[in-house]
Amino acid sequence: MSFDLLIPTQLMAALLPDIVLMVGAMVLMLYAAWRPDSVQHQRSVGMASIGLLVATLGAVIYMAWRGDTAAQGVIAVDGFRWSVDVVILIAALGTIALAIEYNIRQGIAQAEMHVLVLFATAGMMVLAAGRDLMVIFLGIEIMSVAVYVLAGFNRRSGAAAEASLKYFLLGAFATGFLLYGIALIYGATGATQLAEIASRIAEHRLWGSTMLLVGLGLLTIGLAFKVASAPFHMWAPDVYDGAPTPITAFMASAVKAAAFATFARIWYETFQLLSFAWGPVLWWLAVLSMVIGNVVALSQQNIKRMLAYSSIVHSGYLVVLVLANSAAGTAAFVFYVLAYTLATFGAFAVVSLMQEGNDEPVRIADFAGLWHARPGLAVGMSVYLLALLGFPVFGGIGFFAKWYLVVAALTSDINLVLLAVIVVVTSVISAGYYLQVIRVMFMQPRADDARSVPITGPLTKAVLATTVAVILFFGVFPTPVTAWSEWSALPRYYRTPVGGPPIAPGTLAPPPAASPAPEAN
Amino acid sequence: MVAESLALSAALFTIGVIGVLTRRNAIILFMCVELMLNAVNLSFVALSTLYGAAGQVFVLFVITVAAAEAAVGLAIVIAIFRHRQSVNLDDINLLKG
Amino acid sequence: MLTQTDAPMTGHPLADTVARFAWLLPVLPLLGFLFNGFLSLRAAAHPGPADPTAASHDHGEHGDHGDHGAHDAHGHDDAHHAARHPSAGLVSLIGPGVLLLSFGLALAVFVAMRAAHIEEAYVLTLFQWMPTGKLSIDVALQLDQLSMVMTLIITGIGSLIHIFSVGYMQDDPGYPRYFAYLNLFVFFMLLLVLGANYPLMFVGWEGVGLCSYLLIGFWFHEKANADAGKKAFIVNRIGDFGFLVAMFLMFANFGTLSFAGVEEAAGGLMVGSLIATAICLFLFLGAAGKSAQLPLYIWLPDAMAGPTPVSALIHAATMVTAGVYLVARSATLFAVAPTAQLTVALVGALTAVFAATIGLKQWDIKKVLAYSTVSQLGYMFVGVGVGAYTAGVFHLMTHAFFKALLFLGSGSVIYAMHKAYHETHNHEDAQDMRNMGGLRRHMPITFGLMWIATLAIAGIPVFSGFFSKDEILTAVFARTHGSTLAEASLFGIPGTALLYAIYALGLAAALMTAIYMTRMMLYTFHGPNRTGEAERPHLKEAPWVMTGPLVVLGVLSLVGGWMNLPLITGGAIGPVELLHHWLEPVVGTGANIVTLGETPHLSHATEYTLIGTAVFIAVAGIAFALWRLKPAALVAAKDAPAEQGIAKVLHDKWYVDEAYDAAVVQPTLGVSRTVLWKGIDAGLIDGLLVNGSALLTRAFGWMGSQAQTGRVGTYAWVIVLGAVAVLGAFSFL
Amino acid sequence: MTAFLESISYNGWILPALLGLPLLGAAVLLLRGRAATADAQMASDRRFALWVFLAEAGLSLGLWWSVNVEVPLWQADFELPWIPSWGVSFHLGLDGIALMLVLLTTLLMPLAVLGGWTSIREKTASYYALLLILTTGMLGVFMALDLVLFYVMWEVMLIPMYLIIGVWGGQRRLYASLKFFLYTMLGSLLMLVAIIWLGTAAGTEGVPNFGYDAVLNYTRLSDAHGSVWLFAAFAVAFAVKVPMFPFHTWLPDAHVEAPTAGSVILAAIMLKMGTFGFIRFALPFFPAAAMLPAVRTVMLSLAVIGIVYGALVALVQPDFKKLVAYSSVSHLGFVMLGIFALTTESLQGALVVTIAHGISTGALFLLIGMIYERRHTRLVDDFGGIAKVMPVFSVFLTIVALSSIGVPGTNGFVGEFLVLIGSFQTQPFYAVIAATSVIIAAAYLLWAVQRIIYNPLVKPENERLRGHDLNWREIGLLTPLVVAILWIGVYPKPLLQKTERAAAKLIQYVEDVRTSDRIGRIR
Repeated sequence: MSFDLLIPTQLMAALLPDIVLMVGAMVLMLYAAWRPDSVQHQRSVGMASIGLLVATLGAVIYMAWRGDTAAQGVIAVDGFRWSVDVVILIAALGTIALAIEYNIRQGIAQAEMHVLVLFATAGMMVLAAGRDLMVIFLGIEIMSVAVYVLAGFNRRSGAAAEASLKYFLLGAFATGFLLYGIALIYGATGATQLAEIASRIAEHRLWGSTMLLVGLGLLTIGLAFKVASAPFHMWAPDVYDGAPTPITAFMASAVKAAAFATFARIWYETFQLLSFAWGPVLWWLAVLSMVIGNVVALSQQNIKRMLAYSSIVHSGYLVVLVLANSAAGTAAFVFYVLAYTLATFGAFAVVSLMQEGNDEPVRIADFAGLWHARPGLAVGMSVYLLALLGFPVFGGIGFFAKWYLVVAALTSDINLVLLAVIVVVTSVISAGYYLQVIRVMFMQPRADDARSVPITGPLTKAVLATTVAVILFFGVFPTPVTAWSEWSALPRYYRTPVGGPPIAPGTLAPPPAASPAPEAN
Repeated sequence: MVAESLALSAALFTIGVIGVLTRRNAIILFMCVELMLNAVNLSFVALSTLYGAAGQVFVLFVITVAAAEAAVGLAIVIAIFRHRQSVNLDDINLLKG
Repeated sequence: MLTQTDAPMTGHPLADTVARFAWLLPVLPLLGFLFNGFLSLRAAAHPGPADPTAASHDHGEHGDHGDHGAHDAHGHDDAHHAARHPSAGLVSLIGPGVLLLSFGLALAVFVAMRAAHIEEAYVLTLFQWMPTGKLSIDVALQLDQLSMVMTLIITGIGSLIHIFSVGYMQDDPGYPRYFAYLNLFVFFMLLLVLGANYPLMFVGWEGVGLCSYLLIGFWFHEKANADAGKKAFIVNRIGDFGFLVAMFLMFANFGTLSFAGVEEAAGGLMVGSLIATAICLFLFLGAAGKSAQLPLYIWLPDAMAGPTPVSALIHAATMVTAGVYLVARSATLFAVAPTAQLTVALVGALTAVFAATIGLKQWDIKKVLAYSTVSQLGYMFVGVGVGAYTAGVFHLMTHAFFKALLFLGSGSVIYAMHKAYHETHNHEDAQDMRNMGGLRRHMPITFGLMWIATLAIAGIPVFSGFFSKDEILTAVFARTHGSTLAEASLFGIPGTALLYAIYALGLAAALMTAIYMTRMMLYTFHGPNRTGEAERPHLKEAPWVMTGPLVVLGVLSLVGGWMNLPLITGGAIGPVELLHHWLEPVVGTGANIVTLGETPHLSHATEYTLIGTAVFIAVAGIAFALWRLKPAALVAAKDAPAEQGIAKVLHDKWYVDEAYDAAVVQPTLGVSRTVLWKGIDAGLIDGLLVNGSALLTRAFGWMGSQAQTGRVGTYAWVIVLGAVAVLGAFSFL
Repeated sequence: MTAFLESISYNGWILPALLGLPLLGAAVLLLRGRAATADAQMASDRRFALWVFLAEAGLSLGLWWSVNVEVPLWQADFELPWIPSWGVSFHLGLDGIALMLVLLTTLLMPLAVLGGWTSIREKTASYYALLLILTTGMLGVFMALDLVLFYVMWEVMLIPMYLIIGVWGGQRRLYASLKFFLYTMLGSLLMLVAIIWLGTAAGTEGVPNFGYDAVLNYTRLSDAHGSVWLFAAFAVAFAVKVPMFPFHTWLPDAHVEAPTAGSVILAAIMLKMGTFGFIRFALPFFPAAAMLPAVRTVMLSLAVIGIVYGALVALVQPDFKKLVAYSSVSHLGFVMLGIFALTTESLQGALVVTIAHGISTGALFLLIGMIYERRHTRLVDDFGGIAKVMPVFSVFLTIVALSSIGVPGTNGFVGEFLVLIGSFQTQPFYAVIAATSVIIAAAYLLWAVQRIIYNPLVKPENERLRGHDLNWREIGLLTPLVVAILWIGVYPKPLLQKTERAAAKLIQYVEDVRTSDRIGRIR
């Protein structure tokens, strides 16, 4: 059916999974506070959270299966939303699964951690759905406030507290930019709904409006901060480093996916006509993220920081998809974030196993000879790293993710050939540090005084096994994922009708036909 | 009137940004951020004279969010104070590189 | 393709004769090689108490403390403690046996060919070798008068040398290996002369080079020997490069590489054709490499490091003459390229003189013969160079006789010397003539036979060398007028003048030849014996298995000239110009082009004068040597003073090796090492570009890492700066 | 034979079977139970791996008869849909050229396994499993008729080789393996962009088509200047693999550090993927671009520089393995010269060199491995007089070195001769310069061989080699190689016939496109 979102009941119905999750999370919060902190309680809340997430996932799949649509409104009812929801929920499931055992190992007894993850997830789902700047703002804040806390959840850890503080201060700072951007866009167009803004821009030929452009710029800055794209990335390594490892995984995957989802949706639905303005900016954001992330990652000794920089690189890749601004781009986006989430999760799961105290960094050197001690873990870690690298077969689905990304870049109306080349060239640098880990694991002996890796718990084991299996399976038979991501591409009808600004010379004008000769933007 | 309000809003926002850049105390920094948010609120209110109630609704949302942030933020500051006995941001650089 | 692919050539007069089995000619030695090689390896792989490798090990040590340069016949060091090789008997049967069979077959084919009077070559196509695109190369054997002559020389002299080796090498621990190599050499040599196209000839060409490499380095435990082998191979490869390019040119211009095809195509070219000149010059580069001509002769003297019979077979009688064969084989092609011919003749003449000067001052008996060989090869090139192909081939043949005799004779001498030194555990150089002297009393047969050969090479009438050498000189003189050569020019010098110069050089070389050969004989066989009291009783004539072949060669050296008596003898002492008529179908066309279609004509008076001059020169040389050289005054090598002045320059071979080393070898190695490897490879590409970019990336990474200060203030600043940039971009784009 | 193969519809299943069998073997190796002791484990692993490789080789032999090279269609064609919406299919097929390379791979692998029979002692199951996976990757490259499949296979080879060098390699294995990986990856990623560009452009109605024939059909009309960048992207990927000067510096390091089997595979098979790539992709896809005078000059110059440069640098290498590595640079330069000289003879010669180099250099690396196992050094100057103590080894070394030098009667000569004589028709200048390497080749190899097996036997370490001459396993694994060396040298006709049609077709195709004046779609 097609929802009419102006009717409250239908709006509620369209928000079914979100409501399931939020109500469940509130109930669980009460339950969590009900009993004194204990390992047992922490585990049971965690298991309940997993149950809730599975239920939510069921609801999402149910909604997706129904294939509902909606007229224009504050939220979207489309495949893109459901797909992003699925990715986010998978990430949340993984986070809690890892966290339950991680908390036990680290002596964290507070059960609220899981509930906070649920709240953050709820915020993300709102983000995935939002088609109104107001809703999007709310989604961001619901998500962020929960994650601020999660980052510092390990109260015994000074690093965690520092991470939390940095994230909070800078996040709030960036929120200021984001919000001001929204205000100016609202000022220029008089609307907050994405479709409305788009049609007003086209109708009133607003592409020359300074207010709109500055607003758009501020919005870009705010979102770029949330997705940790250079040069607004600097918080990420510190926060990822200090936060409890499962939460780092959560931030690197779900937070990023949600923020990017709304980034992509806003740009695709609303600001297509302004590509002359944001094109070069996003182009440079992408390039800077890839270059800075890769180059700095190369000099990292701490694996969490290395993965943090690597996530900055992936932000750069995903910016390429936002920049591609096409249906194929959004489909590739879904594919990419799924692959990226699985790989990141796996990698952090292994790191979380290697971790002793929270303030004790896990160094790449600690992986030396892991193959001899724990061959399974080493092989799994290699799969994740190769997936992040985008290597075929051994990196499974990661290869097709990168493949899809390049396809989207090359088929975009905007000439992104050079950017595609930069993507692949910088990924050679990334091979340098991903392989560094593989190399110490396989090619160096295990040190005599190396810390013993704890026995993998059943939940972590499940996370590891599932991610490896999925990565590898879809790396050989990607058709289900491609079909799914194509299904979840933002539909064409969201695009603004033809008619646009004159193309200024020197901007990213869509060429008549793609040219193999790469030209500078 | 709208234009003046917007200008004032921009000025306040800038002051907030400058505050963030120059101050080193976590609490003051956070206050500067609050100033930025409220500057934006001013814009919304001013603009709502042009476009109707949506802007004012937005302001209410922002105030709520800011309150939540304040609660969380102060808790975080307390947590860091427990560890470092300081809220000077220059002392807080355990994580770097 | 041309004739060669029309496989069986059924219509040919030779088709139904024994020539059908001509493929056995090379295959027999190949079988011998396989068999001997297997025996050699089997013995090596099953070390037992009578382990030949263990014995050879002692032998190696034995050789190491000797400090007297290249030893020949080292194998005899082991005579007293190493029993003969376990399979020596079988090897002695197979090694020479296959050669004798091959020789018998060659004789049968020769008889058949004589009977058939063929005008056209008989091509025996075995299978297609490299058929692709326009290229079609067959493995095919070509039987004609020229290849027949060569085959007879190779198998005939080869057989004699194989037999000689049975005695000479009998105690060597590498006995089967030696015969394996020797058989393999004959296989390749036969392939060289029997191949029906240039690529197949090239197979033989490189193959003999390979065997030469293996045999020079036969006693590889001494670095000098192994070095000499390597040097021979590499210098030969320079020539092979020329051969290759010549083939490329042929294929590019004629579309074929078969002898028949190239000859046909060459016949259609104008005299002076640029293509033909280029091809011929490149071919000659190949020939100069293989036949040790200037400037590539340097490997041949060093090649004397091999066993002496090898020097006789490969480095005197057969392989080194392959270049001459190549030119004769390409007669028509050369005939249309007079400039190239002049080059060939001039290089030949210069080599003849140059090598002869060095030969004057060598003390090592084999070195004298080696330079003599280079010099005589120069003669042959003069012959084929001026288009007197028959004369060149004739000299090739007589030279094979007398030079093989000289080498084997010297082998006999060395054998005796070595045995004597061995008995007394003396480590003097068995090849240094200063250590010999008066050997005529101890080995009279060798002495007599070697004098025959000496007179032959010096060009004393009646002996074989006289006829062939004289024919070459006469031919040069005859072509100074009324030939394509006379009309052509080289570097602006008219052909006539050049030919006169070549003639003069030829005479000079002849004079020096007579001198150094007489010198060698005097120092070796005449005067007092300088070996020492202890050794003298042990000096003995070699066994019959060795002297037997010498006798046969002595006879051939004596009467070999009868195979091509000059016209001027008028049949008084035998049928004239036998070889000339025999080779006519093969080289006649080419020869005729050079002489403008006429038989070169000299008046009888001129001819007699020429003969007289040559004879006078030869006699004068011998007389001069007898007059000036005093064997009695010579002192043994260890007491001999160092040479001075020009003698030293000659003894040190004009310092050509040193010059090459300084000008070519060291610069190549130096540039390769310092510039290419250390500079470009390790420095520029790997160091600067590969590792440098990696280092640079890491440096940037480190800088980026430093920028990440951990302070919120820094991060806020970066955000604001980024924001300013973004807003700037949005406002001004 | 052909009839029998038809009766079991051999062509229908052979290619996927050849790809699948090693994977199956690898899975079994990794998953089956461990033996009690490391020695038992090693013995059982290597025996199992050898059987799998032998089965693979046996299975592949039928291709010699079943592939009809005279038909201008893909042989043993096998196609399954893979990612239909992206226009990607699992499409395998052979022509004469690919046939030879597939057979080279399958036949050489058992020998490579035997070469490392005793030297690989740790983690044997993983080692052999990686070798098996590597085999699938290599075969896949030669069989793939879909660009995506090709690319996947191309990259798949990297990881096993990276690990083989890095885990079982020599002293500087870490550096060498990383260098190998990064070099190759940098090259191939540019090709990835080009492949995606081509596939999307060749598609119809929004669905890309990565099929080889579809892309070929699309690019046939490409304009020279427009497609030159695409050509460059492919060319760099292949040039790194070949390796052409100046992209060659990974090779010496990789060769030196890799274990014997790794070196053999690298030299004999993996380098050939680069030249195969030029023949199968770069040249037919972008004939106009490849034939631009500037482009062709660059390619020919680099080929010839590689020939001479590789030979000269090989001349001064103290390490025998490194010497052989540089000689590979030189030999592969011949292949490139043969390809870009663009005559049937030269291309055929290039293919013969491809095979010949695989056999000869493979054998050289095996020999180096054998002596290294006994003596634990590869420095040429550490040897001397080995012929005294290891005569059988010396005989093999001599024969193989001679074939590498290109002495007539061996495989090396046939290839180089055809390349040179073919190239001379169109590119006399380059051919003559290349021909000078016959001199240098003789110098560096003979010199090295001399210093190893000849010269006085003075070092006591070498003296102790007495009685440790090659054993029957080693003789047995070298003998087929020597037989192949001589067989191809004396009777290369069957080989030439297999590739003649494909080579002539390629030349004709490129010539046709070059001489036609059509303006292309790629501008």
